[in-house]
Amino acid sequence: MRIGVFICHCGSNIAGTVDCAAVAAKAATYPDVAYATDIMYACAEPGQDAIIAAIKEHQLSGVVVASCTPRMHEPTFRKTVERAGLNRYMFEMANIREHVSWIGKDIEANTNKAAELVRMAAAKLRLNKELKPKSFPVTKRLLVVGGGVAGIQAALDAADAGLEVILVEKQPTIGGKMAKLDKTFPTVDCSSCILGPRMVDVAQHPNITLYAYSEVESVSGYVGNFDVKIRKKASYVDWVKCTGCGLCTEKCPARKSYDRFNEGVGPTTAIIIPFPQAIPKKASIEREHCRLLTGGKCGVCAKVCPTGAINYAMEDEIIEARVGGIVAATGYDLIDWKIYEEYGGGRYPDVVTSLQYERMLSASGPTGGHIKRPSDGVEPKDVVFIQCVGSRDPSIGRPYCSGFCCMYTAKQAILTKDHIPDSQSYVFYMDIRSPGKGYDEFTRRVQEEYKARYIRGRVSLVYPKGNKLIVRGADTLMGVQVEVEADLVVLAVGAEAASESAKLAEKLRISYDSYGFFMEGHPKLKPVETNTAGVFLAGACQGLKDIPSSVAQGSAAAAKAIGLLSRDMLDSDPQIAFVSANRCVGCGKCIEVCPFKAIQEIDLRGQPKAEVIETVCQGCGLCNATCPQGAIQLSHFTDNQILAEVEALCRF
Amino acid sequence: MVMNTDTAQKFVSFEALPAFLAKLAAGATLYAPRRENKAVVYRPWQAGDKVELSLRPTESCKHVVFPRSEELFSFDMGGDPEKPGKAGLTLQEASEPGPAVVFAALSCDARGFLAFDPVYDGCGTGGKAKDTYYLKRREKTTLIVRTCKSSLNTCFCTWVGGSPASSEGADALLTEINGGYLLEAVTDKGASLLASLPAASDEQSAASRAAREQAVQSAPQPPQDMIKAPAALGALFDSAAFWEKQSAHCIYCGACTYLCPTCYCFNITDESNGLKGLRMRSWDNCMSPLFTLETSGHNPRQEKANRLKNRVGHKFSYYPKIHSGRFSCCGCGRCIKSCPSSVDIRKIVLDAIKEAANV
Amino acid sequence: MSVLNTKELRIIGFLCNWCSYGGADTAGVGRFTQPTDLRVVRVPCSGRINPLFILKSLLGGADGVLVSGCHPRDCHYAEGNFYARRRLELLKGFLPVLGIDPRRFEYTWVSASEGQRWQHVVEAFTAQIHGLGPARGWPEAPELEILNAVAR
Amino acid sequence: MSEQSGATPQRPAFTPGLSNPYLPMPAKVIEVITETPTIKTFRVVLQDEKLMKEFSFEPGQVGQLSMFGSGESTFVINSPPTRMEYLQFSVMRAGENTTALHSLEAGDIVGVRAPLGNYFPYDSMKGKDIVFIGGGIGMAPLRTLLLFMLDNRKDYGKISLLYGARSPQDMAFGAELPDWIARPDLDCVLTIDREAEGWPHRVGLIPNVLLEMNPSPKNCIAITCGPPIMIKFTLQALEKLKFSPEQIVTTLEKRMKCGIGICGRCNIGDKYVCVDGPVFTLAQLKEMPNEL
Amino acid sequence: MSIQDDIKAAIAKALQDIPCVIGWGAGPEPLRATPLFMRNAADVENFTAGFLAVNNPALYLPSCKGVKTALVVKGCDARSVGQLVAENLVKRDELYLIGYPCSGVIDVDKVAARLEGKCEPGEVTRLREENEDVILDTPGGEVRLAKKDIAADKCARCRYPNAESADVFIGEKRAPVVDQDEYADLADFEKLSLEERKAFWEKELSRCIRCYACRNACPLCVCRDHCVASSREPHWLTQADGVRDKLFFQLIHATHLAGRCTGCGECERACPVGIPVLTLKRAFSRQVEDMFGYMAGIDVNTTPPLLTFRLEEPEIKEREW
Repeated sequence: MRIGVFICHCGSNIAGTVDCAAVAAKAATYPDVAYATDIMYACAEPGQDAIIAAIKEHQLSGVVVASCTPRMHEPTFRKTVERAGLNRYMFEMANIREHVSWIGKDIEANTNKAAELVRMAAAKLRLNKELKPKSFPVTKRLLVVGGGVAGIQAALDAADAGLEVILVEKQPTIGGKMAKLDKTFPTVDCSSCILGPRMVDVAQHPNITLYAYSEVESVSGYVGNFDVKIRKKASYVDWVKCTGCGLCTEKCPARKSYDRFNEGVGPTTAIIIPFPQAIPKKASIEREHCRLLTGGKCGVCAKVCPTGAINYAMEDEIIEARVGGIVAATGYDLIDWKIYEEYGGGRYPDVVTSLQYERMLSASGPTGGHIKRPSDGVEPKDVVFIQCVGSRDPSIGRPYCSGFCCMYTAKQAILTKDHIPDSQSYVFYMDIRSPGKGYDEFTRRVQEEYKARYIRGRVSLVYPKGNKLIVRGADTLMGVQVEVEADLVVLAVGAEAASESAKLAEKLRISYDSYGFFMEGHPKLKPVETNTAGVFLAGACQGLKDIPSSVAQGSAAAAKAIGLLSRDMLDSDPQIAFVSANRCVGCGKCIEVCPFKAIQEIDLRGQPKAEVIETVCQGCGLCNATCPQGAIQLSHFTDNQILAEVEALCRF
Repeated sequence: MVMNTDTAQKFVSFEALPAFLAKLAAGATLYAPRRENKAVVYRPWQAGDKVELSLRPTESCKHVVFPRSEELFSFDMGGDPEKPGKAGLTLQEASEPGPAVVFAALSCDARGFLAFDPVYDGCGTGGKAKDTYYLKRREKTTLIVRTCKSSLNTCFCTWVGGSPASSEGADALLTEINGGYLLEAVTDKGASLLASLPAASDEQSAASRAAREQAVQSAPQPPQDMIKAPAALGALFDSAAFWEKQSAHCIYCGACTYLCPTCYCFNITDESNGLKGLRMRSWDNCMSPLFTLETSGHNPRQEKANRLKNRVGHKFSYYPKIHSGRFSCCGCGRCIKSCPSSVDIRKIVLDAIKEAANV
Repeated sequence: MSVLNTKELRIIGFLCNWCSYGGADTAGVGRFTQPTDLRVVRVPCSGRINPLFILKSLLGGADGVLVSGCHPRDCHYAEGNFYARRRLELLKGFLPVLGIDPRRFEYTWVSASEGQRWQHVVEAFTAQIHGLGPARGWPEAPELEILNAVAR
Repeated sequence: MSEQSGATPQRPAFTPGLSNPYLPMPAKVIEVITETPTIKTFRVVLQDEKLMKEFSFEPGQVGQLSMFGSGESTFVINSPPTRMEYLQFSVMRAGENTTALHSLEAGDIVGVRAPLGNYFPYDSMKGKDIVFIGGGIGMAPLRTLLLFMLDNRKDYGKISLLYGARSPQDMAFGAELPDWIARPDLDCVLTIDREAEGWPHRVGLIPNVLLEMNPSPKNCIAITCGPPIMIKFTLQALEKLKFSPEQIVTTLEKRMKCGIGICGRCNIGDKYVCVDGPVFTLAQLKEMPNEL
Repeated sequence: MSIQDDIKAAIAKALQDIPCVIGWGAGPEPLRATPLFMRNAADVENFTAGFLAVNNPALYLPSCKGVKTALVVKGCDARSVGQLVAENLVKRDELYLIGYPCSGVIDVDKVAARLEGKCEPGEVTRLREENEDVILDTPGGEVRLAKKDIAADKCARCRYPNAESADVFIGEKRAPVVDQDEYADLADFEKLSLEERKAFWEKELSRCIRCYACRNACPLCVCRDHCVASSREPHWLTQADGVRDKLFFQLIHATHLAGRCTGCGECERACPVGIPVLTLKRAFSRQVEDMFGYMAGIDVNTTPPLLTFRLEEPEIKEREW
């Protein structure tokens, strides 16, 4: 083999703390290295051209580039060597930036370490084999998980592009958090008026299959062909028969049920249609509230249902589907604000969350759009908004800014004035964060035009006094303690990833951060991709964002999915396991552990042998580490290749 | 070179033995049987070491002349500054072995070397390709064997032309007598080693003679028809049933071959690190299926029955055919004694003779 | 090499590509300074790591071996790290049988987002190995000496 | 073996270049020819010019080709002794070492231990008709004798070659085939197992084509080499054609290490293929234990 | 009739439907039996069970695959069979197990120790069993030894003397030994310091001749013909005679046996040079039992612990760094 080694300066990123020329000189002495040089920017066009020229001039049969992390530019350089006529797998990278130059300033140690990493890479490369991908057909169907505005957008865009889309929504209706909002900032236009038609589009789109009140049970398979099981939860109502007339909800005697859609602002019935514009507009019974399902006596809804849609014996149903790609758009939840004792820890009925307040403002909400104190139904005059409840608070492990609270608080203050012209709003805030288009103007308007009093400071205590709530806090601008007598306190509760996002991430085999937000492929360059091919992200599940950003990301995820699924065939990654049949004893241990069921037992001249199903294998190498005789090896990461790297360190 | 034995009888008392050993160890690597855990092995002797003479050694001393692994040569493919990654080739033969003495080996061990000698002397190529590694070591090794006082159940040296008091293949013979050991040189090499010792008295010589006779007396009687073994094994070559039955309990480990004083097969492998490395040889064994596995996947001796057949056949048929009837077996019985599943090569040979007679 | 022989020890890290290698990258991007001893072998998954790689390293002259994978439940391949956890835990408990200080081997979980945690892991492990000092080697057949570029 | 057949392989003709028979002679690869997807031919020249000049061997003898660090494998020297500009080895990629050998490029250094083993009894074949029957990589040992005989053409009677491979792509020595076909003094028949587009020659398994060719056993020697299954049926065909065991010569392949009759693995009974072979007549093989 | 005769009757009966029954027969010398492959009545006559029935017949099962085979098994042998079945390496319905109550088997090395100064075990010309003793004829006269003093270590702590999984059981079941700690055999070794342990292995392994009897005697070592010990792909080991390679092979064996070893001890017994290789496997077994509550070869329906996992591993104290 004739190896070429290229030590990248990355400007001064590497060259600043690594003597690249010295590393190249050292590399020239390594086995099979026929050419070694340092290079200013290996990834830039002149750098890539230089690599190609060197491959041709020196008849190189393998290339090592020592530069940044392979997670960044390995694909780039693989294409480079391919352009020079080499197989793309005759290439190795040594990470001398993230793992060397950026983490220490000792030039001698860094130079030595870089040279050793290059030696490891070259030692491995000597055992690399040319690998060729296999192509396999793609299922042109997209799964969108989550029917909030981001998921709706992704589903519609993909469906409009001709893809079949399966949209799975946990709740009985799509719409997500946006459907709960009364108005949206900064235009103060009606949330359901803009979202409603999009929801209807989903219901009517011939390419979209909607599974509401359903959850993703399991995902197997891989990009191009995921096999998904969807659990359609028992609604106890046959939705084929249900016309959404609502008679059952009127007659249901269990009237003290928690109203999830309305955030518990007032009770509801056990059989519900979440809200008038719900999609699908179908009734469903919440089991824990239903008298028949819990106590065995009732059956009113069944009696009144004109179509006989009620079915108390209904069970969860598992639907299986094969899809080529998946968009996760599972949104967010509010944090549990009741941990804050200073706000009463949930004991004061007139301390409400911002989302509850949205429902109180909404004309279709339980109060019919009239703002009433939950405790006595009286219209409040002094309303205090407390910002950053659970945002930017390292003490509860939520150091981040939720991003949209400043804006919706401003909107709610405006709406408060609109609803109750003689009211006064007070806003306790830390900073006003309003960097969007028209956003800062909006927060000024609420103060200047709507006369909301903005107080920069934290609230230290809320306590009841008579039928008022005393809000005590600091005005840090004035440097004084303030106390406000409030009729209603609205908490701008911070958001976190949806409660079950981690579980979904595990099913999708994607990463998530410590708050449960899904990890994008690259924070800058791959904001909607994940590290699992074929899985894309949209909306707040990736990180908190407001409606326009969620919609944009929904479209972006759809665009990525459309790009992927526009192809008839995909190339499988050839870095997969292979069996040396004459060494395999057919013990089946690899089959037992393979997470992908990618290994099957075959009969070879009467002997049982393992065989890798090439398009199913994902290249984890668990089988390789399990096979006692090493008969199954992971291409590109064979035992000998890893041993060569170990020896390259231990023998020196 | 065999010399007149009568003139070279020496005596070393039990007390004087350590001093004698120290003298031997001063001029060469001295190997002597040593007790280690449950085994008795030939190890380089150091002052203070007890020589284990009450138990017979578990292993043979063949590793003294045929190390379990040894370098044949080393190579270096680097060195050309113009073409650093790959350039020339420098081969360096392994360094010369130093002198060695084996003290108190079994008499059968020495006879084992007689099976090695013609093969390593290049008989296969008509003497043209000699195994210099073995020959040099053999030449530099002086072998002192001991008379066996008794026989074990597994001993059968007398079946294959040996005897408990044989000095064939050795340079000197050690016999325990009252108060110490009588040492008798067989070759000049042996004699020079014993030179410093006091001559044995006639009484001591007689005692030694008596001890040797006693040992020969107590040795097992050889069966009548061992001479038929080569033909019998040849006749049974295609008798799969016979070999399957004989090998049924064999677990085809290499214990028998590695303990065997006459097994000389080896493997050659390369090890390298980057541009440098070595070609080495290491013991190999015909009971391993890999021994004859061809690159194509074909294996002429895929079944253990075939491998056992080859092992027994080699010792009692093929080898004698090439080497004037001499068995490639010294009857030490280690293969039987240490076989984890108690395969008994004597039984196989006798069964074969019996079976062939019936055919 | 010469100077570093005295100030660095031989520490080998086996990192899964998806989480820990990414975490080490994140640490680099964040310029979180780390000791220079560690050399990383990138593998797809901690499940790929045969415990024998670690034993081979420790017998072959490594002073310390660090394995890091995705946190349990976060494996890119769903299950690899669960298997790794069992195997590596057993291995760690086994090392004392060989007379190898078990602190020469550690395994941990670092996600791709945990750059700071990676920095901490490297610092702590390197300090631990320096605390233990160079490992005592295991004798090899003398003829293999030529394979060592540097006599240890 | 009857005197009359004359097909008695010689005793070993080991002529080591050095006193240590395990020490290979360094040699430089001067040319690499990709014959088929799995077969490459290497032409090597001993680095020591004097050794190269003095080097002699007989057709059919083998050599151990070393890739330092990987190991040695045995291959026949398939260039004839009449053409000593280089020594030629053809290597089918199958195991670890042959895979390593396939990575060799011109200019690389290898080790050669040669010549080893016996050779084709070409003297006793003088004046006779010769039929070569080669299958796949089995053509390599035949090539050396074929070229040797063509270079000494007057010594032999009619020379025929039947060379078969699975497909046109698997046919080694492609560059030489046109010449062989064109030669008036060689009757060259090529065949492939199954019909392939553009293939102008025969189609059919070697034993069948051999029967069609119907060579006369009279004063004729058949020399065959190829994969075991082909050999098995070719021998049957030759017997059907009334070739006696003495008239059939083949060359064997075994796992070998030392190449000088010591290491013990290539034996068939008391015969060591590395020194007593690799060339045997069928008559000899019939005398030996059946352990191929 | 003695148990021995009853077993013979059971073997004879088994041979009516099954071509081969594996048990034990007379060995090359009085202290050793040898595995016996019985195919007919004459073979059965050579059968012997009892104190000399040392070899583990489960060893031969993988090579009997596809052919119904009967085994006479001790409790420990049955565990090996159980593990092979659990791992689907042999099919239970291809097996017929004849069990009997085992009261321990001989350890010839212990006999050697008892005979020290008198003779070698290889000089014993006859062995007779008499209740709990054996009487040996030696060149120096009769020597009487208590069986318990010369029984294998594993017998002193045998919890499964009865081959519970046998298809037919001959004789009265014995009570298992419960008073000795299951891992008492590790106690002495564990008193050593880390330095001493390293020195211990260096010394012991230096004696290894790489014959791989340990491997080939192991009923659960299933790669045999394809063992990585001598492969180049993968190339874990050199063939050199050094402690590092030799120990590494033992580590390969031990790691491959982790969670699978039933502690039958055949590896150590087979070692011709007396290297205590079982210690390595026992150390793994103890950890496996502590960590996963798993003892190999007991329950054929449980997946061996290294081929499965739990989401939460209560016994694994993952280190937080």
